[in-house]
Amino acid sequence: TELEVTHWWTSGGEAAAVAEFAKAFNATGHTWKDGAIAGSGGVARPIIISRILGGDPMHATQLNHGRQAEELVEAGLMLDLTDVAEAEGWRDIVHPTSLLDSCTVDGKIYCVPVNIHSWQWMWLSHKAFADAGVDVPSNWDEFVAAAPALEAAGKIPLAMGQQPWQSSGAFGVLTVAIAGPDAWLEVNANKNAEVAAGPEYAKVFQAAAAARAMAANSNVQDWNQATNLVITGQAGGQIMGDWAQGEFQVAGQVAGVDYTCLPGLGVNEVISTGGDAFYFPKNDDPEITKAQKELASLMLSKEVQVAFNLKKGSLPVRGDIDLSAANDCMKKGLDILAKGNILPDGNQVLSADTTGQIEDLMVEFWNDPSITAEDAQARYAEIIASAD
Amino acid sequence: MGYTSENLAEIAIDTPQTLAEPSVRIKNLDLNFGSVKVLQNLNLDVGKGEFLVLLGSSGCGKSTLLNCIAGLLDVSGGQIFINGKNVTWSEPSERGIGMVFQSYALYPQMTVEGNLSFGLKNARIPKEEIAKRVARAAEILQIEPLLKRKPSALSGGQRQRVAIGRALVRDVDVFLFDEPLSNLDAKLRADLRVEIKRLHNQLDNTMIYVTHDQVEAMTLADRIAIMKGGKIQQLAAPGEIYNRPVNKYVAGFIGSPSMNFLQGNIQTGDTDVFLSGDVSIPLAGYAFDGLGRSPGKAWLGIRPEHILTGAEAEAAPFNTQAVIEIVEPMGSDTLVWTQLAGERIRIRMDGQSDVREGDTITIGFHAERVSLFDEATENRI
Amino acid sequence: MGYTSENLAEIAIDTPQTLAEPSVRIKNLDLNFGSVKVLQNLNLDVGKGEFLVLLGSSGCGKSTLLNCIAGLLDVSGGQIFINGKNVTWSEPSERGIGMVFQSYALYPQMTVEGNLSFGLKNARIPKEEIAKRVARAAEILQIEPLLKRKPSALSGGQRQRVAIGRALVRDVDVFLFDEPLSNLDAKLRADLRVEIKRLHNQLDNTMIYVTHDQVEAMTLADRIAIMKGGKIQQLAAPGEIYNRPVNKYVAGFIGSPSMNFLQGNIQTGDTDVFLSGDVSIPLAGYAFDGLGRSPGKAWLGIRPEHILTGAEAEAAPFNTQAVIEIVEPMGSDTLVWTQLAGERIRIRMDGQSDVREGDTITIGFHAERVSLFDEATENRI
Amino acid sequence: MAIAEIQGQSTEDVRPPVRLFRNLNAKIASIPMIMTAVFVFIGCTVWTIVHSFTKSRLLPKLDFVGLDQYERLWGTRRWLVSIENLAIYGICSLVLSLVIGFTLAALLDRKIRFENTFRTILLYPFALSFIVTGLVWQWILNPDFGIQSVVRGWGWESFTFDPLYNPDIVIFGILIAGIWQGSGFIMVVMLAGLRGIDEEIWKAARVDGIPTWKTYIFVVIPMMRPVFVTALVLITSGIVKVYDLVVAQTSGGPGIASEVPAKYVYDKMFQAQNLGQGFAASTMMLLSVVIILIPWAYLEFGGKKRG
Amino acid sequence: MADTTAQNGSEPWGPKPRKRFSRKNIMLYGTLLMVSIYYALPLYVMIVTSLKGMPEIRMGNVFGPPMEITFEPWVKAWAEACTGINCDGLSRGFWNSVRILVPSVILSIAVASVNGYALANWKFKGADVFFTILILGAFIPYQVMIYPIVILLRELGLYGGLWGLVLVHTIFGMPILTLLFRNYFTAMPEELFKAARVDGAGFWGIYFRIMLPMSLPIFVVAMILQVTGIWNDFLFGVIYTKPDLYPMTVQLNNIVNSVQGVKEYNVNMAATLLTGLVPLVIYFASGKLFVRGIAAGAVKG
Ligand SMILES: Nc1ncnc2c1ncn2[C@@H]1O[C@H](COP(=O)(O)OP(=O)(O)OP(=O)(O)O)[C@@H](O)[C@H]1O
Ligand SMILES: Nc1ncnc2c1ncn2[C@@H]1O[C@H](COP(=O)(O)OP(=O)(O)OP(=O)(O)O)[C@@H](O)[C@H]1O
Ligand SMILES: [Mg+2]
Ligand SMILES: [Mg+2]
Repeated sequence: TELEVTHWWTSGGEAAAVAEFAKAFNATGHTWKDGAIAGSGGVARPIIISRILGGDPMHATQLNHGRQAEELVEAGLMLDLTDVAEAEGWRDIVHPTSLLDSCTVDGKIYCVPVNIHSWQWMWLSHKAFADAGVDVPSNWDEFVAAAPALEAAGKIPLAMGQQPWQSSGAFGVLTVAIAGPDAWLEVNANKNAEVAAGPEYAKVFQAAAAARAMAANSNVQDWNQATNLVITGQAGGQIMGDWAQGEFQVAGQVAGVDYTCLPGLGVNEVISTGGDAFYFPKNDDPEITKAQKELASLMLSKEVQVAFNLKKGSLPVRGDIDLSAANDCMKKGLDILAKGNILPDGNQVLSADTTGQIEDLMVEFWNDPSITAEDAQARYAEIIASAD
Repeated sequence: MGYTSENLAEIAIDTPQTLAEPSVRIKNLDLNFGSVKVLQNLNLDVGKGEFLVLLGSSGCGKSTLLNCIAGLLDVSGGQIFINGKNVTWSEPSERGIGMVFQSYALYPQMTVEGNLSFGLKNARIPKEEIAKRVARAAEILQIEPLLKRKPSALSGGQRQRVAIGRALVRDVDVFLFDEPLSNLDAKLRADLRVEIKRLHNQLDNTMIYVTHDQVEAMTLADRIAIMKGGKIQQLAAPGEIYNRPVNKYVAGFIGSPSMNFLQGNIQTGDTDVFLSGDVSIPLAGYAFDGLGRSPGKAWLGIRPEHILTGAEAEAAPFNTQAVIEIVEPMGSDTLVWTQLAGERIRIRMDGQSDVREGDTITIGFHAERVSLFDEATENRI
Repeated sequence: MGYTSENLAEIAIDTPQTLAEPSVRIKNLDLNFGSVKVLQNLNLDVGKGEFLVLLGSSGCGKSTLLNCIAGLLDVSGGQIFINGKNVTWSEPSERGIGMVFQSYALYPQMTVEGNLSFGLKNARIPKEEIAKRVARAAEILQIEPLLKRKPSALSGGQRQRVAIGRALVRDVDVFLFDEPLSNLDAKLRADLRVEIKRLHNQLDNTMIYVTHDQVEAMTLADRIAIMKGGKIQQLAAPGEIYNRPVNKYVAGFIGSPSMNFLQGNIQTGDTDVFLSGDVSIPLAGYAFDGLGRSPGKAWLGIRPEHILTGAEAEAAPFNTQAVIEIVEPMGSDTLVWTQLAGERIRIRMDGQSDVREGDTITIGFHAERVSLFDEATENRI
Repeated sequence: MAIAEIQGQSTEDVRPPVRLFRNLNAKIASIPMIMTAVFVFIGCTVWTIVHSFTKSRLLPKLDFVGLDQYERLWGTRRWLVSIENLAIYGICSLVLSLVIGFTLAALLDRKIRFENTFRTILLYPFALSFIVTGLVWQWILNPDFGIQSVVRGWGWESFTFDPLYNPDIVIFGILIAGIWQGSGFIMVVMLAGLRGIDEEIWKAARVDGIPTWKTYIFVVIPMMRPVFVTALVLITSGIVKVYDLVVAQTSGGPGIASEVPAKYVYDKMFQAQNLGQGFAASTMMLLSVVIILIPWAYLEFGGKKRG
Repeated sequence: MADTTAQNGSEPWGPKPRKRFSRKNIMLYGTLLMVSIYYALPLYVMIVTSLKGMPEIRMGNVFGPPMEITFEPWVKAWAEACTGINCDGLSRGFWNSVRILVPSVILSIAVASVNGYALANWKFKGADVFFTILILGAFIPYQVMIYPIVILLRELGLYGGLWGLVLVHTIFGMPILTLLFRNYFTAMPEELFKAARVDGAGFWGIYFRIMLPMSLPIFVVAMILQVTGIWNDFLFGVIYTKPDLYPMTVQLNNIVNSVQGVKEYNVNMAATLLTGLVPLVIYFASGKLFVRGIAAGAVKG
């Protein structure tokens, strides 16, 4: 049976990772029909929704799991995978289990998590610090302290791209590091506006304001241009998810020698467990439904997980596999995962609308020094208060 | 030279006055563009084989009337009959008419042959028949050598002939011409005018011909309809219109240079006279319209070519002395401007006359040649 | 009626023949468009205050010549002087010329006043001066009430006057007109023609006027230049051109309806005669050009209006009988077609003549009124 | 002799045919247009307006919430900034496109050599998709490796040119690329219009001694009104929909300094999964377009008869 | 007659001498050259970048010519770049694009030209109202119409296929194209239309036999507009069709718009240039007709 699969993994590594899925699936006698669309959810979502509304959906599609897909599930448009999950004991093998929780609506499982990406990283350029004559910092506070030296040496202390998701992502990282996971959970999961307006968050906003000042001269748009500033030593560091690692690799840099990665900014070594998941729109054809379920189980199988995540550079969703081939930073992440210092990803707890509003605020805040930390916090608290 | 009303009547006699079954009959025609009433309650009968010219100044509704007859405009009221059939709502192609346009309107991408046969092909006429008709039209119009050319490779006159040919091949009863010659230069115009006349003699179709060129109207028409503001002012044979215009508008419109007018009073008595300033013109011999010879304010009109000079003037019932103000030699004629009763008037003299500005000459005319119009209604008296 | 060569000379006498200091002098002018030679070695002097008309069929180079004088086209060779100054390379605005175009070329979004004053404002002439000149021009042209209107709200004649006014306010020495009346209808054209003539009398400027309308040319011109294929065929006073055309082209071009031509032979002897078919026309009284009265093949031309009929014909040195083929009544005149020596010829008769197709009439003419042209060169003999 | 007498009423009285069937073919041929106008444009508009009163999120749903979406819309700073940007961008782009388009057309109209080459160069941006050309502009305008750095490299150390990175002028940075892409087409439209101007007007102006630039401004431009109208429709419809340009260059940044309404609509609908909000925003856009255009459209297309 | 004495050497004679480098010319060509630089600069950057290797691009001089010219990016963009698991570059979607382009261009122009013709020559009551609505439609941001049109297409049973997409292109091209055609046909001599009616040609007869052959220029203009628009369209192509039919721009987007991972700018540039080639070729091929056609379409407003 032929299954059409939509996803937005189109760059080199990503495509290679998808190819692993396809290879495994094709090996079962089915056919993987690739429908890759680059761009983030903004491009893919109207396509996916249109296909579903048009009554001619694809057979499987990548989506950020969590709140985003909820409505589709509620509208009864997605295939229920509970039987597969129970038969294969997903609850036991998926680690952290929170990943599966975000696939669950009313006790039923609707998606397959395939990997873990985490935002909680900071990347530091050894060259930049060497040029400035300071040691490479080992946590956020040291980094802040080293900033004037970097600036004096003509460096940009903190590289930042201009895309909205970068701004709000960096803020999220700062929150977890400075306010701590508990406060973060309280605000994001429980929508507690008081905490959001409280003193812990005030510190976060102060830190963000400081970061804003450090990033003031970072005149790049794309995240990888910002990463490039770090790679070339023009900037001291960058707050960016684990995917940044690929850039260092392509540039031939070695972790620990040319650059350093700090999970959780070196303050709170916690990583959020965002990631990707696949959904399976309902289909009338029982053949296809059968194939869809096969694909679902295949995606979680050990071999596919290993093959896929090694190519993708992300962490597997199963705790029971061995990734000895992983590099330095990845191993750090695995360690933290193993310790259970994990948080759900923002996408899993906040609706897309709220995320959008926070993005808007963050973008504004990062780019407009006239917005004080207090103002921003007040507006942030408002958004949290009205979030659903 | 004496002019009598008899020979005037003779000129008019050509006209087919027997309209037992008119070729085109227009009944109470109204046409509005939105709120603008262009034609109002217009009635017109055109006889079989008649050559009718619609003449009028720009914007008077000539083209509009023609378009209504052709079915290119939807009438707002009234009816149109062609050969006794009510065609008010028929398609243009079903009316049995052919039309020739001012701008030729040839299909630029087709050859002359294509242009001629387009209408026939549309009517699904067999090939041989088409070929025959095209050949005949080409022969009549002497455009055989041009059949394979495109319109852009033709001169103005040749294009016009093709345009006529397009109507010709369709074997229609009624030809409509909308200022077919006005884009051409004077010489060509004269030549084609003769050709159209010849064609009419040869073909016997009804022709309705719009122009604002008087010479065309006078030379071609069996009857002329003079239009103004969407109404027909006078419908009559050319001679009649020239000699006995029904109102001052028609009188001034027809004739070039146009008629001279004097304002004054008619005094009836033993001999009727027209008084204007210090001039008194005897009206003996003037053919009054009906009984309307009452005294009152009036206009007297006299054509420049009817004002006599020299010995002829001295022999005329009315004559006076006048000083020449301007002399316009025109080759075959000379136009002379002078004053009569305080009005500036024009006189057409022979082209070889030896007159100079400042000369004093004798001018005069016969009462039969003048026209009188009521001052208020401007209608002929 | 007798015609002598004396009074012909008199007609021509108006012309300022004294060209001591011509207003416009054109020397050896060449103009090529790429490889097309439009004007070739053209020489022309126009006197101060003269009204010169350039007449010729379409495409003969009239507009091109005018544009060269105006400086709107760069000449390919030769020189142009205006008031003695060599302006060959000057800008149009520096030449002291004003130009009036066929399409008026009014600035559509400006009022009449704006149109008149735009050029002056541009020349930084003081405000009061501008106002004065505009007022004067408006007065001369009688367009005072229109000053605040836009061109779109004017009639054709009014627009034309504004176009003239635009040249007028600039106080130029030379006016150039490029077919200024050809977009207008016949009546308006006649009126404006008179107005331009009046203006010329009043202003005393040199005027060069392009047209292909003969009536305009004849009535307006002090001298007419007949052009053909970029060359001047004849440059003379209107009477001269009408009566003594230098070649067959000019003869046929001037006059409407145009001259009748008979092909034949000149036989010299005791009395010179022209033989054509079975017709022999005595040439006694014909003013030969120079000594060229040798026998040989030739064309004889006679104007339709110079062919006499009836009693006058019988009195003429040459007369014969002819059968009328077509009668074209034109109101003031009647055109009659008949045959002479196997050629179809036209005769212009009085509009009131009582003739019918098929009638036999006597026609005749005086030898003074004919023109003879060599068959080979087509030049006047 | 007066008007010919009319006797003998004709017996047949042909009634005018039913209105609907007159011009039937034209009506049939216009069906696609009518369907598009009614079902697509009006239909979609109504659908959108109705849904703007709901709290549709990912999927369109009919849970009405009154004017909530509008209240939120007008309480959102990003929307306000977008509107302001659109106004600035719109006016500048309109004026500049017309001015540049016209000026270039006028230059090309001066009977120059290589006209074809110049025209193609000016037109080519129109052919290239903006996804990448936006990136190129981003580079060129980047202070660190674009024009600024080049000029500084030449020795002007104080030279500053960073339109895309300065929130105060970012919209003008976008304008630079917007003009680059769109003005070539406007230029071609204008050029064509110029070729339609009566040659004699030019001659008259030359005889009057009016300098060329003045002739353009006072005589030619006013005569080209219809061309400007066509250009106006082309430009404004482009302005209202401007989206790619911003996304490709700044994604609305820095901050929200270069946000535009179409992007707001798009982001709300597909990124934030708040269809209702996106619909409310687009309804507002539509409303303003309609307010500006209806009277004009009536004058331009409805009121005037063919002549 | 005037005597033509020998020409005085110093006097102006013959053609006015033209300075090749007059101030006016320098201004004119100078301005055009400057402007051309503004227009051509991005093209230059794109070409230069597409010929560089990634390491050279990382060094950051966007204006510098390539130190080492490589055609690798072009090859990659055309034949090797991956879209998901299919690594055959732009070549994959090329034929799809052509398949979409040809019927879309033909249908949209056919429909719009007939509309314009009906509006110009066969006015019926209410036509102007529909036309006004249509023109207003040109101003609706099309994101808004995505879902309703999905529903519409679903109801028509066209969703997901080529014809659905063709229909969408036809609908979105209609306002501007109809405006263009209407103005063009209005400017054509009305008498020609009347003559054809008298000759018995009907609505379609006149359209095909008279109007069509005379309006080739405006058809070329419309074609250029539509080819550019449809060829570069991404959103509709991807929303209203399935992967089998995805146009080339989907590959372009995939090459260019990958959010994560390495951005290969040189390949991006090469891909864009390759994609733009088809419209560019059409511009070059029809430059002259383009101008003439627009004149007639635009001049009458
Ligand atoms: N489509 C139209 N809408 C409104 N008014 C019109 C229209 N067509 C013509 N008219 C008006 O109708 C009147 C008659 O026009 P028509 O074309 O019949 O004049 P005409 O006698 O043929 O003039 P011309 O000699 O200039 O051709 C004019 O006043 C004109 O303004
Ligand atoms: N720009 C041009 N390029 C080439 N040939 C031209 C150009 N302008 C005019 N001509 C040719 O030059 C000749 C003279 O043209 P011109 O306009 O002077 O004629 P004209 O006597 O004014 O005619 P008309 O009475 O039609 O106005 C014509 O044969 C014409 O074809
Ligand atoms: Mg008319
Ligand atoms: Mg001319």
